[in-house]
Amino acid sequence: MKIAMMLRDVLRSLFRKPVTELYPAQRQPTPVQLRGKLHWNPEKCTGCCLCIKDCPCDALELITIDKANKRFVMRYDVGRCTFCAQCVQNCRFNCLGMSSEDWELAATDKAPFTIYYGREEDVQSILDCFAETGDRAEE
Amino acid sequence: MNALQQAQDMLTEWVEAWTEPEENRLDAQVTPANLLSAVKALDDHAWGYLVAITGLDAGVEAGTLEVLYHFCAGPAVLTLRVTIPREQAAVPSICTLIPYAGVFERELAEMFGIEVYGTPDPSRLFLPDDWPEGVYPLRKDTELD
Amino acid sequence: MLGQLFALLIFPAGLFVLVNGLVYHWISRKLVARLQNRVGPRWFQPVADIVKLLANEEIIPAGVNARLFAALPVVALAGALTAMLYLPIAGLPPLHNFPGDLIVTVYLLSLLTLCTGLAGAISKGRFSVIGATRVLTQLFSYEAPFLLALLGPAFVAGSWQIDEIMAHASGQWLMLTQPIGFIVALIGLMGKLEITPFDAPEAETEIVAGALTEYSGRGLALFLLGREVELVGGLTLIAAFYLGGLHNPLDYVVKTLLLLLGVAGIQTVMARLRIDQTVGLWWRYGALLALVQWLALLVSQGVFV
Amino acid sequence: MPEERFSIPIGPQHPALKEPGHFVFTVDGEVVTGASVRLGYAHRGIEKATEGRNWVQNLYLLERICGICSHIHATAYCLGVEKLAGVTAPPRAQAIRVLVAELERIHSHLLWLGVAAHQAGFDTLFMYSWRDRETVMEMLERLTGNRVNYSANILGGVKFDVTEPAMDAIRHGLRFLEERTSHYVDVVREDRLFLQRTEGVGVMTRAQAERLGVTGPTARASGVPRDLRVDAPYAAYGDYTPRIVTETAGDLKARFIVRLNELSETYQLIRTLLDNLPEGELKTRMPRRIAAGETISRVEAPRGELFYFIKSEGGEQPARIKVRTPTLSNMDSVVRLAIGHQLADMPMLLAGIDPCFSCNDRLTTVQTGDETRLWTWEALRQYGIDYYREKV
Repeated sequence: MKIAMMLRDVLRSLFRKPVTELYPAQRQPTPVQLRGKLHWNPEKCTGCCLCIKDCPCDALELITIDKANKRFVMRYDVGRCTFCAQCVQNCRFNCLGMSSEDWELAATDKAPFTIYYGREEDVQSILDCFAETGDRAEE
Repeated sequence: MNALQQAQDMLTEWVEAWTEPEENRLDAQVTPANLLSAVKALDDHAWGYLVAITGLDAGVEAGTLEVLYHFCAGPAVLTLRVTIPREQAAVPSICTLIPYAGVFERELAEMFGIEVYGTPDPSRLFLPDDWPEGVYPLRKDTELD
Repeated sequence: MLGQLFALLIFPAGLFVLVNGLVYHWISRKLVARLQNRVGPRWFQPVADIVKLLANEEIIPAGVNARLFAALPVVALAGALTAMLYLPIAGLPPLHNFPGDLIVTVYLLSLLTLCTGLAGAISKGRFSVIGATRVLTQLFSYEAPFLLALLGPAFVAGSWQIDEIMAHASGQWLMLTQPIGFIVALIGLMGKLEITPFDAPEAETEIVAGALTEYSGRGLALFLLGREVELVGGLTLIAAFYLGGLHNPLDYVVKTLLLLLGVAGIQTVMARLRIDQTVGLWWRYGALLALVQWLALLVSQGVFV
Repeated sequence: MPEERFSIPIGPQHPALKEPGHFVFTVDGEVVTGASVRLGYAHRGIEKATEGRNWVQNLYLLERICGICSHIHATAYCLGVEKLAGVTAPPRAQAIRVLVAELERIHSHLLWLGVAAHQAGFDTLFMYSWRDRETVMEMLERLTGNRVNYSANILGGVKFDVTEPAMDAIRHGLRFLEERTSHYVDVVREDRLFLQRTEGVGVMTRAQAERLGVTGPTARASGVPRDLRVDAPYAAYGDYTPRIVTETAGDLKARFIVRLNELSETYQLIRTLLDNLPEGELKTRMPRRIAAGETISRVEAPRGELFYFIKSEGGEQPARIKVRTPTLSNMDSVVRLAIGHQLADMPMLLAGIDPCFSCNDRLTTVQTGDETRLWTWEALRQYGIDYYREKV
C-alpha cells in the first residue's frame, strides 16, 4: 500500500521555478511554421481566384481594378479567417504567405480586421471609391 | 471463410439484393419487414457490432428515404439498406436486439423525420426543445440558413 | 469600554484576524500553487475577491426565509471572531480566559460549520441541500476525534483553560510526545476547513459550491471571511498546544506558517474522498487513533503520578 | 401518492462538465437510482452544412467538429474522399498523418488524465499532467504551426514536411513524456487514496461492454480487443502497428491504466516511425469533382472508433456526410452504469468515457420557418440590453 505518491514531484517543485508562462509579460518565441496573419503579394497574382474558391470561411475577396494589367486589390477579413492556410496551398504563384511574427490580432473594434492588400495607389483608389459610394460593395 | 461471406450465408433468407461497393464492404438490401429478422440473425451469430445508423435522402423526386445500418467486424463492413417512402417514413426499432441503438435511432428520427416504432425513448436528443414539429434538418428539401 | 471595543473590532479579534486570515489564505494558495509547479495568485487576490463579492449584487433565492438567510453568515463570522478572544493570537496571551474556555472555543469554531449547513438546508437549491447534508455529516465525523485530540494536551496540563494548557506545553513540544494526537488535530482542522481530501461538501465537480451555492455578494463574502478566521484560529490552537506554545509574534508567525505548509503539503498529495469514505475514515481510524493516544496518556500519567 | 424523487441536474452549465451536456440523475440520499441524458447544446449543424460547401472547404469544417481530436476527423475525411476519387496520398504523407495522429493521441490522453483527476478532486495530478501535456503541444506547434486544429491534412496529402531538427525535438520530448507517463501509471495503479475513487467504480464486464456498444479505450479497459489501427489499418498503420492494450477489470482504474499504457505504445510507434520515415512527395493532385459513389472511412480516434460515411453524386460538393463519433456510442453506457453508484462517482464515471460533446453535437442550425416560436439573435440581444437597462 502506497499513499501520497505525488509527494516527490510536489517537494521538488517547492525548490523549482514555476513553469507558468507569464504571457504577455514574457513571450515565448514562435515557431516558423506558425500560421499568423495572411500576407498577399500583388506582384505575381494573376487573378485566378483559386484561393477564394476554397476558403472555408469567406475571408478573402479579390477586387479587380484592371484585369488586363493585373491590377487587383485583396480584401482580407482577419476576423473571419481560420488560419488554415488552404489559400497558401492553392496559390500556384506563391503570392500568399502566413506570418509567424504577426499573430496577436485581437482588437477592440472591427476596423483593424479588414485589411486591404495591393499596390498603394490601387488600394487608395478602392478606398476612395468606397468612400464615394458609401458602402463596401464590389467594384 | 471471410466475415462478409459468413454474413451473406446468415442473411440469404432476408436479403433481396447484394452489392459489393468496395473492398471489405457488402451492402444488403432489406425490406423494413425483414429488418428485425436480419439483425436478429447477425445478433444470434454474434457477427460484428452495430457501428452507426445513417439516414439518406434520395430527394423529393425519388420520393424515398434510406436507412443504413452499418455493422462492422474487424475491417469488414456490412450495411443493411432499408428503403422507405418519404410519405410514410417508418422503420422498426432494433433496440430489443441491440440496446445501444437507442441514441442512433433518436438521432435518425429527429433529423430525418423517420418514425422508429418501438424505440424505448423517442424524446429529442440533439434538437432544441423549441424546434418546430415537422421540420427535419437533414432532409434535402429542408432549407436552413 | 473603549479598550474592549478595540479588542473586539481591531485587535486581536476583528480587523487584525481578518487581515491575518486573508494573508494566510493567500499564503496557502501560493504554497499549493508552488507545490503544483504553478505561479499562483498575486498577494492581493484574496482581498480583491472579498472586495468584489462585497460589491456584488446579493441575490436571495425565492421562497427562502430572507432574515435567516442574511443572518447566518453574520452569526458564522461573529462566532469565529469571538473564538479569537480566547486564543493567543499573534503570540500574545489571550484576552479573556476562564476555566473551560477550550470547550467554548472549539464550539464557537464549529458554529461556522453549523451555519454553513443550515444555510444550505434553507436555500432550497438541490446542490445546497446535498451540500448541507454533507457538511453536517462531515461535522459529526471529525468533530469528536478533533476534540479528543485537543483534550490530550489539556489532560496533560490538568486544565481546560487555553492559556494554562499553553503554559504547561511551553518548553516541551507535545507533537513529539503525542504524535498521534497532533496528526489527528491537524487533519481534523483540514476537515473543519473543508480542505482536500475533505472537500466533498463543496466538491465543485459534483455539487457546484455545496451548501453555499445559492449565496452571493455579502453573504458569501462573510462566510469566506469566517473560514479564513477559522484557519487562523485553528492553526493558533494547534501551534499553541502541540508546537511548544506561542510566546511572541515571531514565534507565532513561524509556527503557524510551518503548520500551514504541512496542511498545503497534505492537501496537494491527496484526492478528494467521497463523503462515505470520509465518515469511514474518521470513525474507523480517526476516532480510534485519538482513543489510542488517550489510552497511552492515561497509562503514562498513571505511571508518573 | 407517487414516490417523491430528488433529481440532480448536471449540466448544461455545471462545473463538472466543462462542455454542455445535460444529465439528470435521480438520487436516493447519495445513491443514484436513475439517469437520463439530453445532448445538443453545442449543435452547429455541421452535417447539413457540409452539403453546401465544396470538398476542400469541408475539410476545415469537419476538422472543427472537435478541438481535441481535430486531426483525426480531417484524416478520416481525407482518406474517405481520396478513396472515392481513386487517389492515394504518397507514403510520406500517410506517415506524417500517422505521426500527427499519434501526437494528438498523446495530447488527448494527457488532457483526459488531468480532467479525470480533477473530477476526483486530485488537482495535483491534474496540474502535473497538463504541465507535461505542454510538451506535446509544443511539438505539435513546432511541426504544424498550431497547438490545436493543426490543419495538417489537405486532400491528397499533407501540408508540411518533418525536418531533422523537428524529429530530434520530438525524440527529446518523448523521453521526458515516457518517464512521466510511467510515473503516472504507478500513481494510478498504486496510490491508495486515489484508488479509493477508481477501483471497482463503474465496472463494466466484457459482455456488458459488447452489449452497450462502447468503443475505444473504454472498451479496451473491459477486455474488448478492438482497435482499428490494428483491425483495419488505414493511412500508414499497415507499416507501423501498435500493440492493442487491454485490461480486464473494466473499472475506472482499468480505464486509467489502458489510456496511460496506450501512451507508452504510442511513444514506441512514433519512434519507429521517425526512424523509418519514407522519402517522397507530400501530396498528389486531387480532382475538384469527386466521382459519384459512397464510401465508409473508419479510423481510431483517441476516444474510440470514428466512423465517416461519405456520399458523392459526382459534383464539387458532397451529397451526404455522416459522422458517428465515439462519444455517442459510449454515452449510453454512462446512463446505464450510473444506477447504483454514489452521486460523487458520477463526474468520474462520465469522465471515464472521455466524453467530447462538441464531437457529439454537430447536427443542427437554429433557424426555421416558424419565426414565432424562436427568438432571433437580434431580439435576444435586445432583450438582454433592455433587461439590464431596467435593472440599473
